[in-house]
Amino acid sequence: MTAAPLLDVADLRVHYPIRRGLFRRVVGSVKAVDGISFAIRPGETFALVGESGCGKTTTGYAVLGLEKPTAGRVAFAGADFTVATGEERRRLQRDMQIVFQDPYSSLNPKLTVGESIGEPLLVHRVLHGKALAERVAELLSLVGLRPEHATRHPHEFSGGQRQRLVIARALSLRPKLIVCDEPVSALDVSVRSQILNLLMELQRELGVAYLFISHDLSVVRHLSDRVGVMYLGHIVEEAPADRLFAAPAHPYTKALLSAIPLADPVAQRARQPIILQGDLPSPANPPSGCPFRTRCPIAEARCAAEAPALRPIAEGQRVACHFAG
Amino acid sequence: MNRYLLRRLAQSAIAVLGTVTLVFFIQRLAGDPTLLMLPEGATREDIETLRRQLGFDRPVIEQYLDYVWQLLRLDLGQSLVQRLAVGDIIASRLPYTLYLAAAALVVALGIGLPVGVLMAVKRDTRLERLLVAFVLIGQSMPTFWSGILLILFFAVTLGVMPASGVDGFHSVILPAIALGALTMATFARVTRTAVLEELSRDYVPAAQAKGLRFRAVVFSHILRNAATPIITVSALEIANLLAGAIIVETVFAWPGLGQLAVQSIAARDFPIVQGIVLLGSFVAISLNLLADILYSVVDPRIRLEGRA
Amino acid sequence: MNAPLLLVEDLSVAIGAARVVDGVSLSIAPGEALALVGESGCGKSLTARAIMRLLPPAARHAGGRVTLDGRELGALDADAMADMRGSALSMIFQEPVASLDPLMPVGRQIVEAVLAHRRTSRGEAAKLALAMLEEVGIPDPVRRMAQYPFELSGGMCQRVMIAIALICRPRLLIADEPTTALDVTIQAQILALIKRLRRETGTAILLITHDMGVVADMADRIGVMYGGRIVEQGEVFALFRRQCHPYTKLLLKSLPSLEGERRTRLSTISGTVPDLHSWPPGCRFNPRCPLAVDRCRTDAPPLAPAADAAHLAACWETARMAELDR
Amino acid sequence: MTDLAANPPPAVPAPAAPVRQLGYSVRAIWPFLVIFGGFVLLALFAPLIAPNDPNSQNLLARLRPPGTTARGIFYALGTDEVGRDLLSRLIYGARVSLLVAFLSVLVSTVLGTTLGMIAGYYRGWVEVIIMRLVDIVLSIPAILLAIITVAVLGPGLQNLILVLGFTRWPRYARVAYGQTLVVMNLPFVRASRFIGARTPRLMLRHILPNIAGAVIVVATLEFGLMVLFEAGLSFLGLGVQPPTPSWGSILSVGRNYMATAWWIATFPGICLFLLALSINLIGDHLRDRLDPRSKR
Repeated sequence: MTAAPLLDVADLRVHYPIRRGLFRRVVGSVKAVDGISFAIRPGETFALVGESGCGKTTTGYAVLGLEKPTAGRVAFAGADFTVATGEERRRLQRDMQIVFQDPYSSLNPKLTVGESIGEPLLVHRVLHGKALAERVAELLSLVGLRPEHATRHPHEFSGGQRQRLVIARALSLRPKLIVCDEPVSALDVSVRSQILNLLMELQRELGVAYLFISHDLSVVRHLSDRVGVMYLGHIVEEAPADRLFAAPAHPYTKALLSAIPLADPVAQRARQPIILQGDLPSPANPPSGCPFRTRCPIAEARCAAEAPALRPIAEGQRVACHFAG
Repeated sequence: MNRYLLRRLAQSAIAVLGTVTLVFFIQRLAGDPTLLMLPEGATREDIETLRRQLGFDRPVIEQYLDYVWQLLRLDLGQSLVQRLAVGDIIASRLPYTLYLAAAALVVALGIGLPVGVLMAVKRDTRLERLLVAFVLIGQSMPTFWSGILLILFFAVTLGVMPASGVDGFHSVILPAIALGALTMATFARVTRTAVLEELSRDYVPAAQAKGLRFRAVVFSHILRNAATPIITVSALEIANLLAGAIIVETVFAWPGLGQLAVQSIAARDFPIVQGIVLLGSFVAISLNLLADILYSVVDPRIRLEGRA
Repeated sequence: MNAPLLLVEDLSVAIGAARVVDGVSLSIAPGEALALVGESGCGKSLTARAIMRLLPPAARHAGGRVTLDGRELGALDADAMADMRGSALSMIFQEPVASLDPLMPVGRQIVEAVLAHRRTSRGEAAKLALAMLEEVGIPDPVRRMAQYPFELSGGMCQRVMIAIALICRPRLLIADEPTTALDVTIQAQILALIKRLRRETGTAILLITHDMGVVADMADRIGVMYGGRIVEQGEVFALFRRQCHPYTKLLLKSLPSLEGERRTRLSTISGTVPDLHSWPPGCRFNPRCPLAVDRCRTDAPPLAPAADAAHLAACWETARMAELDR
Repeated sequence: MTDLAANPPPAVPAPAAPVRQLGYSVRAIWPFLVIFGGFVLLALFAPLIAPNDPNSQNLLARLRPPGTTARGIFYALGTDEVGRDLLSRLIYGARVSLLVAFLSVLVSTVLGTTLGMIAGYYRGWVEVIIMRLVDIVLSIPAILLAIITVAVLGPGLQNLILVLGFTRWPRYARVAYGQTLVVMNLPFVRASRFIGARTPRLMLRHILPNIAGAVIVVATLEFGLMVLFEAGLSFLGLGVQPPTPSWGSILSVGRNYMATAWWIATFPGICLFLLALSINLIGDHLRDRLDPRSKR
């Protein structure tokens, strides 16, 4: 597993200006993503987990170029994506795709699903006419739908089926990386596992890498190779999935894991959950030093003064806490 | 005074300037306005003289700046026919129009709001269907026709109301009904939509769940929340009332601005027409601003911008 | 077992021609926590709303009785029912921010709940409200009282909702997905709060949720709903140990967990939840059920004792449950 | 562990809601479709349907009541002050009414939708300029704007259409703009932009079809309003010029004969009312079915 990374994100920052007053003066900024670094190898699943507002989705969009980074570098397949323009950008974008959370608004209701799935091929002038129709049929079977579905409209499909269609569209250009933004959280529990299985199978067959964005730790644990835990625009811990769930090192990761109720009353009631006090601070006005210190059960004076760096504490595990390891 | 209102104030100023500019250039759509001001059959020399007199031979930009400067001094120019200041002529007619519009507003609000609330609250009942029909009729009646019908029935047939002119309180009733009908229909529809929208919000069952009766929920929560869209529409509608007065005043021989406008168009007394249009737009813009101020009073999310 | 606090018998709710809640029966003893669990569209929320007699306009009561503390709620007139709400039974909702009137300071919204049931002065009511805000763990309650919902976080708003619901000490609290809209760490706070208040006040709880973890954490008994019906009901430990309906069993098996093997194929339930207007005849789960036989496609199975007298399931093929383990 | 709605899906305009809206009583709309269709047919085939020449005067048969026969001509709805056949004038009047309404709505729909879409698509200074212009034009009461423009350009059919068309576009622009903003933020448009789809494709394939419903609703309601506007301006003498028959100008003349010849003002009034009513009802119906915002 020492292949060159497919995606290399270095010190990425996305700040939104806060404007006030008659002349929309910039009076501050929301630090949605504030200096994060990670890498994804070909064919790997890297997950970003965290609560709402932690910046995981913004990170995903910035990686794809849908959101303009304030600072930092996103290298994709060796090329600096943040500075790429014109044809080069289009070429790089062909190898990346996205699957959104809400399957209901991810497909144009006025187009047939065949037109939607074939759109990337048409736009990039890869295929047209009969060859296009054949490829669409092939993609439909790949995601477990029937080729004759191509002529139907999205409203004839259920949420789970629509998410399959969205995945088919994402696969049409044979991308190397797919950013999955909460791909199953809008789905019914009983169809969720179907989509997760499909994502895992496609990875095995096609060797595609995933940047998997989710707030659902059990899903993340099940299908990712490595996990980055985000809090207030920072990655506070990064580790191989089995390591992270077996031996979490950051107090936030520990609290997050213990906050999830287990679907087993015996085990659940034997647990002593760590309950964090208070709400998430606003990313417009983050605390000094360690972002987690205001809710951290083990915070000390040092945490307010000094922001902990992400440092390795074990094989592949990096933690941003003064007291970990 | 918060930033929101400052911004709105600036926007209103821009809108006024924009309106003035628009009116200025509309007048030049047909070449230059001297042609509009002279009676048909004027000679070439007459035209040239007037052009020079009024400064229409100068560059357009110069004329425009002059025009704006003149308006800034609240000078609307002189009537071509009566040789009086346009401002004075308008001022003498304005009270009649305001009187009529106010009466029509009473009709429109007094009927429109309760009807709208009832339509929403009594949804899918026979009463609602009845009220819907009533509102649709109000909305589809051309003002001038309903005016004529009202005169025919109450003045000519029954003889209980004056057919035209201003003569005591009685005389405003029929024109106010004719003028207010369309606005009433609009208020009723907007109120219905707003109340229905609020009825579908999560706080309604939640308020009922704490033990409030439905009536109490309507009065203490829904109406206040529904007020914002109604306020916004009110501004537009009051402005439209003033404009609608043009037709109603003609039908009822009501000596207000509307009648003046129609007479002035016929007499090609362009400065007066222009004065009325500018006044109407200024009133409309001011009403919009007023609505936004009210809006921010009602809604804490705007009032407290930046506190959260 | 002593007399139930809440007794729901054969409750049905219809939207148009579709019976979206179809003959639901359940009971809750004083102080007990019953969880109704199921996926979206299974009718669990409508069941709760029907008990409160607060159905949305499109839905209507289509049969059945609800009795609270011996009084039949359906027999009350609208005003008497309004008096029951908030004092005998109350409810909290899924979207805490949207459930508060955006134009009214939260303090006044709590005061309103007090004044709906008690003849007391505004000042007295405000004192009660303040005390209640403290009880639900809101820091700086005096300042919070004057704030508007948009100035509070989702977790804070849910605490306010809980304060409103419990201020008149109802005997039953209906909690409709109370933590679904909240983040995990906030969910943990709210669940802990509800557990604490339940211990202190002895309020019975009807918990509506789709989250098996929340159920395992909170409930004494569980009713599993599918297609508008309760398909399985039982005591929480027994039901998690052994499921007597294929839907419950497959659902639990399909959940990825925080233990066990990773990156394996998850077990699935084939097909999708049908549209509520096109439920199949017979057992409503039959098109997706691996155990379905002909009888399942024609006759709806009744909710009957399965593993023991207290563990009910609505399935003809309960005896073949072991086949699902292969 | 499983939070269905921790990140609730955004409010989506176009895709069908999972629960169909029920309990909505479908009002009988067809009688009004028939009325509207009837007027359209009258307008289209006026020369074939009208029993007489609408402009031929018969001074010996002035102000005859409905149902008279004079000099061998049957006047079903009577005659006007110069002895023209009222029925024929009303039939030709439908032509004027619908033509003005249709063309002015067409002009303002195309103009407003295009500008609104452009403002919502490009944002930035384009958006500021277009939407400020919309605010300005909207702040002048429409009738006043029409009056001053007609006063400058002179009355007449063509000017009337242009004036109404160019003064009403901001309504469409506002709706098109608002809807474009919503659609632009939907995942399917973002996905399409992301794969590199270019402007024409995004506008025509993705945005326009999804905002069309809302625009059509505005157009229908405006259509009814334009019928009334045309009649109103003609009533004031600012619209279609004599002898071309317009319901508004017929009414205006008939007003003077109210006591002696009630039919002249009555019949055009009924026509206007019926046409406006049927259009308004059809508009309401369409809005309930098409407009995402009226969902409840």
